[in-house]
Amino acid sequence: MKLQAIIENQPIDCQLSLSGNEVIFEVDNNRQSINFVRLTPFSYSLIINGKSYYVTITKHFEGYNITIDQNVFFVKIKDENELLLEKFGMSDSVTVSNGEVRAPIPGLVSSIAVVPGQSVQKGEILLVLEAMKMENDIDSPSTGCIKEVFVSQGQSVEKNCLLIQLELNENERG
Amino acid sequence: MKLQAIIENQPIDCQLSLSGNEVIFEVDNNRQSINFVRLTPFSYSLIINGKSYYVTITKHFEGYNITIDQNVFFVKIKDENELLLEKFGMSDSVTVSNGEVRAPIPGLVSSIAVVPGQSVQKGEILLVLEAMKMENDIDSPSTGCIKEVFVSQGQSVEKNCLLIQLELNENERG
Amino acid sequence: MKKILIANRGEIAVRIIRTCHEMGIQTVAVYSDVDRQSPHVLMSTEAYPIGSAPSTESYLRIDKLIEAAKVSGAEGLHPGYGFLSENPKFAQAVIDANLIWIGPPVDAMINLGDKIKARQTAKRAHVPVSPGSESEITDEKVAKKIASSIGYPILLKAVGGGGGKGMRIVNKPSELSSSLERAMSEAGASFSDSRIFIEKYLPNPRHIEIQFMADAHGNVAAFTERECSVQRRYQKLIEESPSSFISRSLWKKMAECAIKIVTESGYVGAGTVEYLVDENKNFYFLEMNTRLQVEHPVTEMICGLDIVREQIRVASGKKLSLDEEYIGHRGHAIECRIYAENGFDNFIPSTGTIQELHLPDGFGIRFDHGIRMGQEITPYYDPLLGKLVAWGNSRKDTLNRMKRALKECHIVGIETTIPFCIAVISNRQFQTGNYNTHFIEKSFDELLRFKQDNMGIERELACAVAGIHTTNMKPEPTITNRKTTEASLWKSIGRKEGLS
Amino acid sequence: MKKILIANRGEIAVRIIRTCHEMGIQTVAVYSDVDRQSPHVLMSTEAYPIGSAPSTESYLRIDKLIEAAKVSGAEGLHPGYGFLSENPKFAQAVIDANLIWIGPPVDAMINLGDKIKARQTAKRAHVPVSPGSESEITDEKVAKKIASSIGYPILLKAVGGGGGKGMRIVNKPSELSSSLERAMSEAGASFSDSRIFIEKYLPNPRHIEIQFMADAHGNVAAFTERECSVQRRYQKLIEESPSSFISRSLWKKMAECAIKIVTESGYVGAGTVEYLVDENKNFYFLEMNTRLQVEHPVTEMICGLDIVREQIRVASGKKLSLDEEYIGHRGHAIECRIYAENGFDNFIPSTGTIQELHLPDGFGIRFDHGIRMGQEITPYYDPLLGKLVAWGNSRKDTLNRMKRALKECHIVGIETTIPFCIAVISNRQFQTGNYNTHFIEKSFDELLRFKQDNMGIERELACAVAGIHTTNMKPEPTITNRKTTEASLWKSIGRKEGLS
Repeated sequence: MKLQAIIENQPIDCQLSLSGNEVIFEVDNNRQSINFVRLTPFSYSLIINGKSYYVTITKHFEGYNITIDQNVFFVKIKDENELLLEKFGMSDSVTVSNGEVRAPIPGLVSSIAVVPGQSVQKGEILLVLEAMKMENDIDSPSTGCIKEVFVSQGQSVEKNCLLIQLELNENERG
Repeated sequence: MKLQAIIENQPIDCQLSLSGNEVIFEVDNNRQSINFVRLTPFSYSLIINGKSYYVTITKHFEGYNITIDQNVFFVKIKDENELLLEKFGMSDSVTVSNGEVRAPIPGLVSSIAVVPGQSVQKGEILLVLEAMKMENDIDSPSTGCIKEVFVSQGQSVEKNCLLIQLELNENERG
Repeated sequence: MKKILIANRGEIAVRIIRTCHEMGIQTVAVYSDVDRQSPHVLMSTEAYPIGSAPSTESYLRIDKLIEAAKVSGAEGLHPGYGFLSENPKFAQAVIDANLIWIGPPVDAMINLGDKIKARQTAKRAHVPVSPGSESEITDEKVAKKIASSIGYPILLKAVGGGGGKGMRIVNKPSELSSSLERAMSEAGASFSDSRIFIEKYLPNPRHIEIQFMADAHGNVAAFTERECSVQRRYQKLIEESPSSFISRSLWKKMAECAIKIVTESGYVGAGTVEYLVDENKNFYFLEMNTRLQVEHPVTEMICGLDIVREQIRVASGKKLSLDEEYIGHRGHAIECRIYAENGFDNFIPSTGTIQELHLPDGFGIRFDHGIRMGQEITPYYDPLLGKLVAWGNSRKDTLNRMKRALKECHIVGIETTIPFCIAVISNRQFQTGNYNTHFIEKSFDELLRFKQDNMGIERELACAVAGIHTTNMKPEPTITNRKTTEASLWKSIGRKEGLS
Repeated sequence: MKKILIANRGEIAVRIIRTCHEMGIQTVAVYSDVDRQSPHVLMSTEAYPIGSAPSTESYLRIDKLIEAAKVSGAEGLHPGYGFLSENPKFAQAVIDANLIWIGPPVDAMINLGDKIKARQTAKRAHVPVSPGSESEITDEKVAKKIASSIGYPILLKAVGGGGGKGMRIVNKPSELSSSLERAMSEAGASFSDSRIFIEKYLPNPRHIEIQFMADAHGNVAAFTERECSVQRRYQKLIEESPSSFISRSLWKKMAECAIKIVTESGYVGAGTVEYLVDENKNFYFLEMNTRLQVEHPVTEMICGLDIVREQIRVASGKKLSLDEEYIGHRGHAIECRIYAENGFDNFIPSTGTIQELHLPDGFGIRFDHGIRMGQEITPYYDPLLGKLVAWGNSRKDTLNRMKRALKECHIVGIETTIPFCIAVISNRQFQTGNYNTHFIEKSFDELLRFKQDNMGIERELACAVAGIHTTNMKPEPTITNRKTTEASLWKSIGRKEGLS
């Protein structure tokens, strides 16, 4: 099976053929035979040419956080179908800078520095998010104008919650 | 809900009414309010009048092994339907001594001391089961005659595997 | 005492519960709504709810804590660290409720917990103190004046508490106003006390501290120093004892000063005198922690004594079980704080569920933690998951052991400071023992490079695992097959649950 | 050495891997089919399959072990304990394959591992030995003759190994024949050596042993004694050091005898001289263990030394890192062996899956184990899951700490010796320190009563939990509802896996 792994934003084309607990894994004509077992829903044991690896895997956004020897890798996988769709320009993976300011961490909105209609410079503080007793500045990602503020002071927000919508200057659109 | 708990072979009639994470548990007109949460598939936390209990539970035969403060209890539960069936004499819980000799532990049959047709006394060695490097004598549960031997020397057996069928003397039948 | 309430949560509540149980003392845990399933609740003899998740609604509520103590019939109360542990009003409320306060006398807390009064006490005891404000900063003008008199850069610090909260370094006059505002706000949120004072900023100091124990019978014991210079955001990350920088004679002087402060303040219980030591080995009183410290296990490992046990004994009026004033050590110990933070991404907090947990063990390893598999790490509290402590005969042995243990520790589902701590322990500069409080910022690039250099073959392996996982996990494409999968999943659940 | 193969499994393989990694040495694990997912495989740098589950097909296969060492490029081999660790043929094969054998010289293994030769060696070294046969028992007649000359009861023991395997007590002549047959069969299965010898059975002995280390440069160090009298089926269950029964002067004599045997036999490496001590404090050489022992952590905890590290150093030709001949101790240590056995039901082995695992930790606690959540405990090998070790300043503190830790340890899904160990630690007789090798059999009723007395309110609670669990888990009664349940289960699985 052909797959594309996107590891830390870098695509790697690879080929995988599974049979039982053995998999032939091929990248750039470099073939490796891997003996693997799934230990639990979140961990695998791999043995490759005698070398033993304990690997943990958890879902993270649209991909996985994979930990090997305490190094964490973020990997997304595209299978043959997805690669085909992409070839025909039907991919949905293009991200646009759309002026949304989202919470990078869960926390409590401890103060808001802007009001709708206000112009802001890139890097200017928009609000302060308190998490685990530390105050974290949320800065404006670009120059523009505050279109809407979706949260209020004292509100708890989840990670990725939409905080503020910016109206971007024309040349700031991605 | 009415239930019968059979704990270490002793039946206890109890009444349970659940609502959310609270349960009213009643035995012999003694009512207790229990706050409970299921921590994992195999463990609960209970708080009763402020006392905190960490409880683990695993399936064991037709009941559960329940561990509280390192004490293990074997509990079977019969619900209202089962109790009703039992009332009408339709219970299947009666056990009979039927001359079956089963493996009390998984292991390796290291030697067999009897052959079909042979008469045995209660307590006489039937075979030796080796488990975890120790040899364990399997003795005859009653006086009788060997009807059939289902295993051979060197064979690995699972727990509860039928090893030998005895023909019981008339007065030995349960 | 037969029963003690622990007014805390997380690893420190678990740590205190352990000692209580070893002493045959029953424990009372308290919990906020989100902590119902936390280990301190599960391990305690008793547990009482005290409110909703925000600590102002639960762990900082003096009334609810006292009520829980009363309802449970607890005789004593241990505050742990953080939360209300350094709050004299809380101590007084505990005493007024006829409970034994497992901490120093209220007077000593007032005089030493308040950072300004502590500096005054230190001065009276003839202990060296760095230049700074003699009283709290009431307005910006005063701040500007003091700052310019002692010279920039200066440090703004909270009067009411430590741990880097409410602390800001100010490099030039123009930064003073906003920094002061932010510091006051943070201090207020953390300690219910927004007062700030100013201290001279020392350029390359090492953070060295002396743990001591004093009983009500006039006995004091000071322990071998702890080095706590590996810090980020003024919060300690790695501590060790002894320090490679401190000779036995310098330790003796610092320990003597600590004992002078104890005598001057009439202190009873466990406490720590924190010093900054400059490159010429001059030491300055920094502050006093009138409570158990996070890093106390480092001292326990090398001196073989349970500090929490001594606290409880002293609070019960007993004498210290130590008969010397200056306590030596055996071997070396080091502690890595395992936070739910990504050390390589600005120590950003990480929340989520602990999906799996494999903890290190073996000779010379201790892991004081307050987590369990399946636990939700919420953003409400301090992100300290646990403290990994290693002991060895030499510093080198201890570092090697720590590295082994860090690699053995798998906390799956959230990011932790484990990879960062491995980078520090493997760092040559750190290994020489020659480092100061700027170590992390100055060596950051090197630490990051170490991490990246170790990501060779593993990149491809990660791709392989993601590929295997996706392929194995994928539900079958057609509806018909999907039904089968559902059925078999139901079965496998049943099997797991022991139903089938 | 840069790479070491560990010819073992379970907790001891994990234990050795840890020290190797701390020393910067890569490790090679070997595994049978059923051990593919075992912790020693997951933790090791490398891992190679060596055959099917029965140890005769894997862990006892000298050819496969040597082959794995060759393929991996290992320079040394550590045998652990059990399996081939005391087999001189294996040691010779390792040496012949140009690998470093991390164990004593082959000659010493032959002269001391063989129990009869060991008794002769002890006699030559003027160490007291109990009456018994001077050579192996070839037939029943000879046995009968020797037995009646030294007087019943006598003990039949395997020449080739220890651990209670192949051991039988014979009370009267009529029992001799069948006991001899059974002992020979067990000995053959366990050690590939069915030879048996006879020893006088001492009535109320204590089992005391001296751990020592010897290097190739003529340095020997003997450690404080270990007391191992808490045994079931001649297998140790609880060990402690120091012993309440042994004075320092008696220890010195026993240690001197151990060193005499070392000198007499030209021993190099780690070893243990086991003694039986009678009520009048006479001690008799019992046997010599020419390998690392299960209970070695007890000594490590009180002397602060990593014995496996010393083994590796000595095997590399280095000197001991100890410079004294008689090694003292600090505090007290105790070890509880956690077996997959029900101690209250004749120590019947328990197999199954470890569904959940919560391990004890904190100051003074060490748990050397080789298990993980999800692991299948099979009947193929020794049922030792791990060894819980507690350290404290006094014996009393140590027992309290051990009890706390035992209660904290949750190994869900199989039965273990934890409840039994709690009963022993809580037993008054045991707490006085006045016990001998018959402690378990003599105190069994008392231990059982302790367990039952602690089952008060918990009986009802167990019923409540079973009721809650049954009610909560029950699939909905009608088909329609069941479908919904299936769908939501699918969803929850998806959520668990991070799919939805």
